[in-house]
Amino acid sequence: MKLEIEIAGRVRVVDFTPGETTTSVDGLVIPLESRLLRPGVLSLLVDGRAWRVVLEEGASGPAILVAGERIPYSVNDPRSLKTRRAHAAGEDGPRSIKASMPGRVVRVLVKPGDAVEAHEGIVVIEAMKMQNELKSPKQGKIAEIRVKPGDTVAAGDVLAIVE
Amino acid sequence: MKLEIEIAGRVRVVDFTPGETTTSVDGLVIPLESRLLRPGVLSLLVDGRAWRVVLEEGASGPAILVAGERIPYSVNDPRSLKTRRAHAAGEDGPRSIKASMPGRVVRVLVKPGDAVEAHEGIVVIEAMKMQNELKSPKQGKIAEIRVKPGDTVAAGDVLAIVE
Amino acid sequence: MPSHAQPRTIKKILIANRGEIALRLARACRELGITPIAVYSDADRAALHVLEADEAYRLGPAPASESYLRGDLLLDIARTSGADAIHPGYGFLSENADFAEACERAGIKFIGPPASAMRELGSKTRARQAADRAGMPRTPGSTKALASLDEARSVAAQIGYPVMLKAAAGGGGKGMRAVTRYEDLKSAFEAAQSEAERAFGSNEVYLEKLIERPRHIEIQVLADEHGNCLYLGERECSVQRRHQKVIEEAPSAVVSPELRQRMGEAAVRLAQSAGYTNAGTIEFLLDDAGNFYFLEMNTRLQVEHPVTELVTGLDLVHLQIRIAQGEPLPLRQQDIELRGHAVECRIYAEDPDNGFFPSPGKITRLVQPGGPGIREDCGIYDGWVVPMDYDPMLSKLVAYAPTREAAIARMLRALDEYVIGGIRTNLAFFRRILSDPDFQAARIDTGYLERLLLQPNAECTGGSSEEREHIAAIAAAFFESQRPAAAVAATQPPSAWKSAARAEGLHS
Amino acid sequence: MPSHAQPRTIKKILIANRGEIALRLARACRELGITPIAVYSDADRAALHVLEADEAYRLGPAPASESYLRGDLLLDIARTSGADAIHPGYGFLSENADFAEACERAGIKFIGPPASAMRELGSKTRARQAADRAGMPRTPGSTKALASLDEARSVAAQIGYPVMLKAAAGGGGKGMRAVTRYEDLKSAFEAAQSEAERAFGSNEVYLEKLIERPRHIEIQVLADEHGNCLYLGERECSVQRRHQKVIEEAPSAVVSPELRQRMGEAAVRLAQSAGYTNAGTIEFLLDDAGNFYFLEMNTRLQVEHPVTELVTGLDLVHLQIRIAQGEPLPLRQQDIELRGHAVECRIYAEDPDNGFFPSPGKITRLVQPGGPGIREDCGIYDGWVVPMDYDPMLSKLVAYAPTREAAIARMLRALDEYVIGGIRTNLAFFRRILSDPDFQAARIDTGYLERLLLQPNAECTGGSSEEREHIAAIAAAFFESQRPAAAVAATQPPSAWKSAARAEGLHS
Repeated sequence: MKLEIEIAGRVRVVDFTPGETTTSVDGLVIPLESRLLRPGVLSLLVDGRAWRVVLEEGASGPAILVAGERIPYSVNDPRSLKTRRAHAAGEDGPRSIKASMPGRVVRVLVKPGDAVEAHEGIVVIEAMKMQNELKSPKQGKIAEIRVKPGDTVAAGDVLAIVE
Repeated sequence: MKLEIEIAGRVRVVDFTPGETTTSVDGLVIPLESRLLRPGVLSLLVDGRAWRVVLEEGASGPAILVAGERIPYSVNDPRSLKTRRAHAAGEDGPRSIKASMPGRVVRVLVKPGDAVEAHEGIVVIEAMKMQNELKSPKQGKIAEIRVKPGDTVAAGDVLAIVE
Repeated sequence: MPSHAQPRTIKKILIANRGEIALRLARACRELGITPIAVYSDADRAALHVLEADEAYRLGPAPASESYLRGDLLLDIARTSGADAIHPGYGFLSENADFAEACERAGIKFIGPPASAMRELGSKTRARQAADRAGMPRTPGSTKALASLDEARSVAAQIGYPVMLKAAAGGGGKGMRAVTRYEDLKSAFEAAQSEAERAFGSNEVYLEKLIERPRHIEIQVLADEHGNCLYLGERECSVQRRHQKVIEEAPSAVVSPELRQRMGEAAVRLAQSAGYTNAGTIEFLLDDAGNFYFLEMNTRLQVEHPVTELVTGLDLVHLQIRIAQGEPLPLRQQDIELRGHAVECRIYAEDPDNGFFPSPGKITRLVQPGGPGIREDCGIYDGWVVPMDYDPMLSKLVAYAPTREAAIARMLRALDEYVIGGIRTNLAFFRRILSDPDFQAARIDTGYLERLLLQPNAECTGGSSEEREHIAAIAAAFFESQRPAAAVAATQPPSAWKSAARAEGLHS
Repeated sequence: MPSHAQPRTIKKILIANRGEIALRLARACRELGITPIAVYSDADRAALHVLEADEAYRLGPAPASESYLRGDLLLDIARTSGADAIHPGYGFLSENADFAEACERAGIKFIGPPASAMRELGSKTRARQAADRAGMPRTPGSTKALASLDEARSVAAQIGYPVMLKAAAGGGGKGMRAVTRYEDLKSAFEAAQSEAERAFGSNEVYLEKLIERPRHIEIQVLADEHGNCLYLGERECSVQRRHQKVIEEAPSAVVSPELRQRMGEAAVRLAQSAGYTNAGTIEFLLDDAGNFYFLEMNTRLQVEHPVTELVTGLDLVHLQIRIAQGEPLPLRQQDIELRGHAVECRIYAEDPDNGFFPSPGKITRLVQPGGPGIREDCGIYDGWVVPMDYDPMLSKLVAYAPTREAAIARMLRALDEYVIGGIRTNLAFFRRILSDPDFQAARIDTGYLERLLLQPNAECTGGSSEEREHIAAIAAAFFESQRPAAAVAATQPPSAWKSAARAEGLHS
């Protein structure tokens, strides 16, 4: 099965078939021995080198934990890659402001209809005695506020929409 | 929900309803706070005392690990208890010889049709460099041998039947 | 303190804390044949310190002000559960003299110093006066709250800039301001006062000479109720971020036996002058000329006590409990010998790649290191949901080895083994610090870490970055190929594959 | 040994072992900046020592004779992977002089003594001759294989009954027979010969005086390739079952500094007389009059080396590797100081309630202890299937504390925290031993454990038996009420409940 894995802005084409003793990355064939230890935890022997990797899935997308590093990735559909990128680059549509971590809403600094600057503070969240001000990703107008002070939010929850 | 739990030959009637803050054992009401930590691992606060218990399920029946001890139990259906006991006590029917632990069959000491004494060796299993001779539970005749040398067996597998 | 010294037997200790320290205290109790009693807030019902307790009682809702800071509830539970003593751990009520007094009034032994010593040494200004009386060097500056801006200006003029404004009731870096010139003093004075008022309910601030590039060196003391007081060597805690310790070690690479003795004896004098008993820590700044200055005293067990335990071979909590029982210290100063080197990393739920923001949540994978020379005082387990209500410390990982170099190498090895999934942690950040040549050469001071953070992050993990990305790509392909939808998709026509990939993998 | 003493730098070490010791060796390599190379049989692909390795190569099928004992395959892998050295661990090829020689021929450093010293001290009869030359006390008896029953009879008559017949190539209690009177000697001699032939391929047996109720005390030595040899104090390993060590500790409760020095110096003499290098252990019996007798030498790292590491503060594997690099020992005898007390429990997959029968299988739950003074050298993880092909040792749990009493209390605390589900282990058995008054008073000898096993098993776990059964009943009710079928059954008419209960709960 050929998959396009995007890591740190670079796409690699990995040809991986479960049970096979080789894989190929960008056409280069590599000896491989894989053993799933439990769901999400994998032992790989790649060309003799041993790696234990852990899959992490969260609100900000999947990532691989390997050798002490957290490496986010995404799987690309080759045919839609260019369009997606073009889309992501656009600043025109409504944008959501998401909680970057779980916490409790302590303040909402704007109200629907307010005009905001890029990087203007919108919502303040507190977790573990620290406060974090979440900012508007662009200049625009607050279309919606979805939280109020005291609410508990999870990472990735949409707090407000700016358009 | 009333359940009859048999432990070490003694039956206790436990009235347990998930979410309730009390339970009763043999009619005695006890304050209880239970929290399932993950499947099979339970934190109990019984009358202020804290216990972490683990459920174990295996070929030899379920057991609870608590405070370093392994306590096998069975759930009784009150209406069939007496009959079951009566049945279990009987020595007449065919009896199976089961592997008490996983291992490899190294020798089969009898063949179908052989007459055997109670406690006569039937099959020798090896695990971790130790050999274990499994013995006939009663005097009788070997009705069936289900394994041969070299076979790998799991705990609880039937190795032979004596009748 | 002869009035305190009646021997008493402690049978049950209520542990007025949570997390790793509550578990560490419970372990000590059990090792001494004492029943530990745990308490918990609603956020902590499934916390490790509750699971490992003998008895456990609910305190109240998640906020600390409604649970772990409720001295009244703690005393109620102590009474009804039959506790003879309360161990406060660190943080929460551990340095609250009123609580210590309330315990004693209730006939429950508070495992710590008497309230009087806590008051004497807990205020930074009063402690500075005590330091003067004990003949202990301190930073030049005021020993009383500054009455006015004018007084601040006159003290600053006398000792010379740069100076440091500090809250008398301070801690954790709050109410602190460095001032390098006259013109900035006014606004800094006002800001420090109002921050102190908000954080501690007292706007008292004082002023001291700012020591340039100091090391943070602290001396552990232990005093019994018979007048004996020992110092157990020093800890170096210079690796700090925003005045919070990140890595601690014992001994310090720069403290000679002679300096250790001078600092230790000064620390003992201060403790004895205030009638101090039980465990305490005297913090010093050490300048690059080898002069030391009294900073403050922590009148409780410290987070970083394990490094002292490893190099002395002692158990400080056992000794705390024995002291609280009225026993004399079982050692003399000449019995205290330091052997080897210990390093501690405070593992936090925080994201170093995102401004060290806290990262509470569910721990979905946990692989903990072990083997020779590794100690972990840990408050988490696989499946535990780290609550958002408290301090983000998950665990203290400590490495011990014959030399500092070997202890650092061992810690790096342990960090490589450690996997915490589901939440972000500072594990990789420690690898960076421990691999840094300046840290390895012990060229550290309290500004070291902030300077390191300004540098680009060099390679410090296993294999090259390219190699890890390569492996991650293969692993990602493995996991994606395992997804039910993708597995189906692989055998389906292109359009189905496309939508499956969208549904499963395309998080952007 | 000046010819061995050229300094060499080791960059890659092939670890010719499995399980906890393979992981322990890999950790040491990584701490020294050396790449560890793991090998595995088909039964061990997912073993912890493979998961934690840098490189890992397949050896062959599960049986040790086709994998871990295949010196040829190990050397092939060492060559192709570029290993400079091989560490054999314990067991498998660790005392195989031919393998050590093959390594040296291949230009790969064998981390252990030279083959000549291994041959000299590996045979029990030759070692007894060496002991005589080194002026070391040994049990009275023969120093050569007995040529005939007549010779056996004459030696026995000379030293007096009871006597012990032993295989010259022996180990693990095989080929051993105690004989208390003349009449039993013939059959015992023949049985010992044939058992020795079967177990070791040599029927050589010798005869020695049987020491009554001896303690097993052993001395750790370390020798470099420059003629320096140190002793690192003793270990007491008297708690044995069927001649297999179960609990080890350091130091021994009955060895005085003076006796330690005499035993240590005798051990060093023996090692030096045979040109020994690297780590080794000289085993002694100690009678109740305080006389010690040479028993045998183990020419490798021992399972129980961690207790020595904890009381000396050293890392034996680091030192082994440094010795193998040709470095001189970085210590002198006067630098070796014992501090505190360490106890080790060998956690086995075996069922103490069922004749200690092995219990391989899948580990379904794992809660490991931690905190102050606890070290675990472990080869298992949650979800690992313990193979049936090897030794049942899962882990070594070690407790360290200032005193023997505190170390025992700490170990009991750690055992209470330990949960291994899915397979049977000897965890509860350790609680029984460590709670026994004779063990606590150090009234132990090599027959102690067999005597303890003849006594009824008293209460030694948390709470009373009745209380634990009570809790188990409640827990069982909880889990049964969670089963989908039972949950449905609870709201169903009686007949349905009946059949559901049958299907779900009635294992008999």
